Amino acid sequence: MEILLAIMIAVLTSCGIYLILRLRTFPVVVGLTLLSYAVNLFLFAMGRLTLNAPAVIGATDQYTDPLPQALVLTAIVIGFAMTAFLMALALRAWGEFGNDHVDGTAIPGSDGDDRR
Amino acid sequence: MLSFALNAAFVMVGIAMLLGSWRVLVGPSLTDRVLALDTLYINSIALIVLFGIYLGTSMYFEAALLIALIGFVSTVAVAKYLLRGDIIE
Amino acid sequence: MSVWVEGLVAALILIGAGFTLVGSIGLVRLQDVYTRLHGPTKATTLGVGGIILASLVFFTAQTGVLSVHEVLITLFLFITAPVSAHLLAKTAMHRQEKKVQSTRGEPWQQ
Amino acid sequence: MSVLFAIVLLPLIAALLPRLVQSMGRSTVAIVTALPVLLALLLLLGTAPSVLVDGELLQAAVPWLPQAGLMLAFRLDGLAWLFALLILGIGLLVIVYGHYYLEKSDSGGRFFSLLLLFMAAMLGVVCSDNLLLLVVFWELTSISSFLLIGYWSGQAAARKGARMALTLTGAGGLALLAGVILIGQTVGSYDLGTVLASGDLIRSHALYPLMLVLVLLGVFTKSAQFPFHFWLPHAMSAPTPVSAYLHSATMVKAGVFLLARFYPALAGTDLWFVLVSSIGLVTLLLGAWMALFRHDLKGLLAYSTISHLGLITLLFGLSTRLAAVAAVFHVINHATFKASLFMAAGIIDHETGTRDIRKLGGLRRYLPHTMALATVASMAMAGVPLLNGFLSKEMFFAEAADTPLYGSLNWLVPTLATIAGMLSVAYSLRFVHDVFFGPVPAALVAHAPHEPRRLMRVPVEVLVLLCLAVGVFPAVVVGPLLAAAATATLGGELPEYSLAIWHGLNVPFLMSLLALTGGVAIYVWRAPLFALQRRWPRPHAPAIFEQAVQALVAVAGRFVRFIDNGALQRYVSWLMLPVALIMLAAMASRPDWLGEHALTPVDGLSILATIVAVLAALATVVLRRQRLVALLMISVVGLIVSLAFLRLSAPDLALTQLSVEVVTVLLLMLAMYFLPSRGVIESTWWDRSRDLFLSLSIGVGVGLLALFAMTHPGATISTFFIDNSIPGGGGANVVNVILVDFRGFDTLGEITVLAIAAAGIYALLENLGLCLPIYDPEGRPWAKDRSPLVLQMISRAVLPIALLVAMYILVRGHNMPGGGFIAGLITAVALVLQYVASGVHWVHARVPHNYHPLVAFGVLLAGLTGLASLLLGYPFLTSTFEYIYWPIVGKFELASAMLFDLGVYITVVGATLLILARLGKLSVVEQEEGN
Repeated sequence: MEILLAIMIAVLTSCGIYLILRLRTFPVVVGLTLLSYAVNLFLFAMGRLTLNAPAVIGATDQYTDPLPQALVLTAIVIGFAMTAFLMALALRAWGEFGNDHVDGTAIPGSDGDDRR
Repeated sequence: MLSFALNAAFVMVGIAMLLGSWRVLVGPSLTDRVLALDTLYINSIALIVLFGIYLGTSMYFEAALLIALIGFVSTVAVAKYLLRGDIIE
Repeated sequence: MSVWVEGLVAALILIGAGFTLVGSIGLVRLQDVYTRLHGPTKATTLGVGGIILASLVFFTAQTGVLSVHEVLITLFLFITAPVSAHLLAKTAMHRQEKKVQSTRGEPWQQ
Repeated sequence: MSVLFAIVLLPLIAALLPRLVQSMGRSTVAIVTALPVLLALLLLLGTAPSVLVDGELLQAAVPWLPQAGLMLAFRLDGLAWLFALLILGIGLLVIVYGHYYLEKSDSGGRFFSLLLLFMAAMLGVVCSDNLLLLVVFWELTSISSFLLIGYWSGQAAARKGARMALTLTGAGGLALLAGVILIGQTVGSYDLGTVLASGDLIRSHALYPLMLVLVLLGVFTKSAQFPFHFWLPHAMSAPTPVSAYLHSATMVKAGVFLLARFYPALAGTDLWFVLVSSIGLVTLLLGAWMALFRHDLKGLLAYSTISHLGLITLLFGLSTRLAAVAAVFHVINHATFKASLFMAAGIIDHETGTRDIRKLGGLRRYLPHTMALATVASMAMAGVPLLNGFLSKEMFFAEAADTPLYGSLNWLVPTLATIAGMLSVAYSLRFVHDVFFGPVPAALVAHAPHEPRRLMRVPVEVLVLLCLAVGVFPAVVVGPLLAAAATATLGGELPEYSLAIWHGLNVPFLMSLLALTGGVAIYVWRAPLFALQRRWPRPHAPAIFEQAVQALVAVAGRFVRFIDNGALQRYVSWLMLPVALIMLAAMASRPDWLGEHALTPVDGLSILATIVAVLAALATVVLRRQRLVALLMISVVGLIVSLAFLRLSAPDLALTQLSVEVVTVLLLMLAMYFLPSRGVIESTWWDRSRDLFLSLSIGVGVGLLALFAMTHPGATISTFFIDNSIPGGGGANVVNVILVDFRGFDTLGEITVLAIAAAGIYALLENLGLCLPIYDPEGRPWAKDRSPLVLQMISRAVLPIALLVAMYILVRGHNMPGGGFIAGLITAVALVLQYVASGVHWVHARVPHNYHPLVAFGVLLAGLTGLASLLLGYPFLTSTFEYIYWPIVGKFELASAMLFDLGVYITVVGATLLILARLGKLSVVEQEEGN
């Protein structure tokens, strides 16, 4: 299971970073979403893996590490806030510059005409 | 008897999910992908319920319920996006 | 838990999983998006319903109290699945997705 | 000693006042500025008996950054007292003068604020008892003088002059800091007393030359010594009160103050003598020579100041004890006569509108009073007997004549000193004669200047009277002060000297006489000299400086443009590259990334799910240009991740991930509606291979790191949480108890962040005019049916079910998977479904939709829950719980943490809806406006 999770983290990280390095806002936001999946899994993995032992007292006789879970739980929600903020920023840039390039500058003749 | 049924069911649902994923990846049309994604959500519900029976705990059922809700909402939203573009108007 | 209950649960599970699988096979095998809609929306929903029923029987037998979760999930699923299917069909029609010969009618031309 | 702190900090605190009372009229501003200074001056005078008479050393210290050796430590010895008196006394006069000098249109508040800030900084420099503190105040003088020189920021000359002054004095300050740190490291303390007592240790240190040069760089830049002198004339674009204050009496004296301060620690070596005396000598001559040819009144005075500072520097460089006394004496004298001369120049400028000597003349008819004052002050500057300048110049000549150094060239210093004296007499004469005597230029007749307000002349009168008083009764007026200051400078016994006007017919007197007659002669036959000067090939220092600055800016600009070319992609790559390299290095160095920790068993479904997730992630990348497809792909990834959390015993995470998943998808679709829905290919092959390398190496690195961590045993602190979850937090779901109880403070912070993000998004999307696409990406018009009836109806049926589930999950969250975050997201999703199904108007007609207060209330509730425990005497956010019995439901446990969780819930609902509804309303607003 550890190896599977490691592969998943590796692939998600790679894809996330590759997308973050794109030039348009939308892939960057998507990449960030992928990267936050990877980061959340990574943080979660720091608590080691335990099967069928949720950290609910009384449900089982051994418990998984609850602390990384608590950290990741808030990280997921904050990650959503961050994605939303970035998206709002991208929309603002689109509204101001007429293109969705990440540099946020008006580029003559790029795809400002795409604006319908 | 039960464990055999469960294992067989796991295999079947697993194959069903694989087939659904294949449809999501391949398409060809957007509607196909959305439909396949919806199927994946429903298959996940089946999987979680099976998992609950397997472990003998009902702790995971909220997840199934939640998937039912969000599967519906996201399918509706994507469909609305394809139809109208603007999902909240 | 009696053998009968266990047998019932097992049967329901197998039936449910079978329908789920059939639905997904349909999703892959059928020819165009209109026919493909049938697989998941009918077979899979039914299959999941079967599995949930199994769970209902299982946990009710185990604890002796009616397990409410399953009822809720089933209710929810059975309410929403038709709406999803309806909307997806609408989408397919709106987008004029390709159809095979055997799919009849061209509703978007109405 | 609170008096010391009061003296330094009074002007600093008072610096805020003038701006505050700015609206209350100019006089109020001036009075508010003057009063604290007066108070500080009185406090200073109050310490005179102990400091001047008893020779006490007042000290006060408070630790600031004791680890770094920085103390807020002040001392008041004779030297500091003298300078503090100059700063406060002349400062007070300058404030009075400045009040009348400033135009009605000038911002008096800003001016006096800056002036007070500068005054405080200067006081800090002279009173510091800690080397680092001294540097802090030193830089503060540079900054405040920059602001004062650039006070008329509309003028290009003022800006340029200010920049030049800041560049030079700031750079000098850095050198000084380096020198001070070297000294501090050598001595082992930054305490001034310790440093001054360790002179021998410093002088014998191998790095002494470096220390000396660094400190001298600070001194020479500040005191405008050759070759850094050129900033001072350019600083004359400052208002005249500033010139009178900063550029004659105080700031430029900070340099020579430092020479005096470090005299016991650094002086006495050959290197000191050579460096300080030669630079002083060159500056003395150069300044005097240049002053003679200035046509600008203030320019003349500026060069004269440079010359006199050179003189003082030279005296310190001569390294005899008597020379040091003379230097201190000349500091006093120069401050008095030069400040009064600047003020007189300011009056002339004020009344005639010009400072150009060529356009002035015969002003004695219009400004008789000013003429008298300026004449006396100029005579003091020239060194005419019975005035203070004469006395110190006499001492200077005596020292110059006695200099046994420079070997066989021992005639050089006295000769050059005499020549400098002649030049000084000549330019003083020019200042008086060209301005006040001779014919009146026609332009001036029309202008008909008149004497300024009575009070504007008072400061000049006071200073000129001081010149006279010191000149006539030196021993009475200035004797004790000079003795105390010189004692503090030398750090020991004073040499024999006498403050008398007549010492008999000796060499210094002859030199004085020669200087006076020679000066008059130079002035009378100045025409050939002017002609000579015009042909003089001179390197234009400011131009060279400008060129150097421009070259530096160009190089820096090229460098910055190379790094910072505005391309986000490049920044991220630069950020990722080191990460990738570190990852690669780490992978190479640790081959044991698969540890011996037992692996958890694998099942077929997990493998299947991993394959699906990997394929979906790759498909997201490959199909990213079809944006909706990419969106569906990340949904698949999100679903698998949630299932993985479920499989790996983290039901809370699975629930959270699922609900966040759907809101993210909704959010992206809302944005996608406006954004172009198809990407274009524009990266080059090279870009993409670079990105591939970066992402692959980081991805593999992170994966291996995770594997390493998972397969090696690690210590966990969670045992505490598991053990104390029920006894301490009253909940069985440890994850939730951690969130709302053990680490409740973190959670409070996190929901605050969420609230801020939501508010930020709201603000970002305010007034955003976006065009609504009429066609979908394939060019089809949108469907006409807004919201299908079946969707509306079913969604309404779903709402109560979903809300019920949310409540259930919220309430049980303490004991079973769930909690405020998840419940909040579910509620938000259920409500957003109504938006999707029935539209904004329908929802807003039925649901209170002002989400801002909701968010605020949520954060407040969570915070207040914490405060409640504070009120009960427990630490912040301590939770309490009680079991109660509910009919039907059974035994029920109520924890105060649940109230906290309710706050979390409300915040999450509010923030999510605020964000999504805002995005959704973008199009609604557009349509309403469109119709």
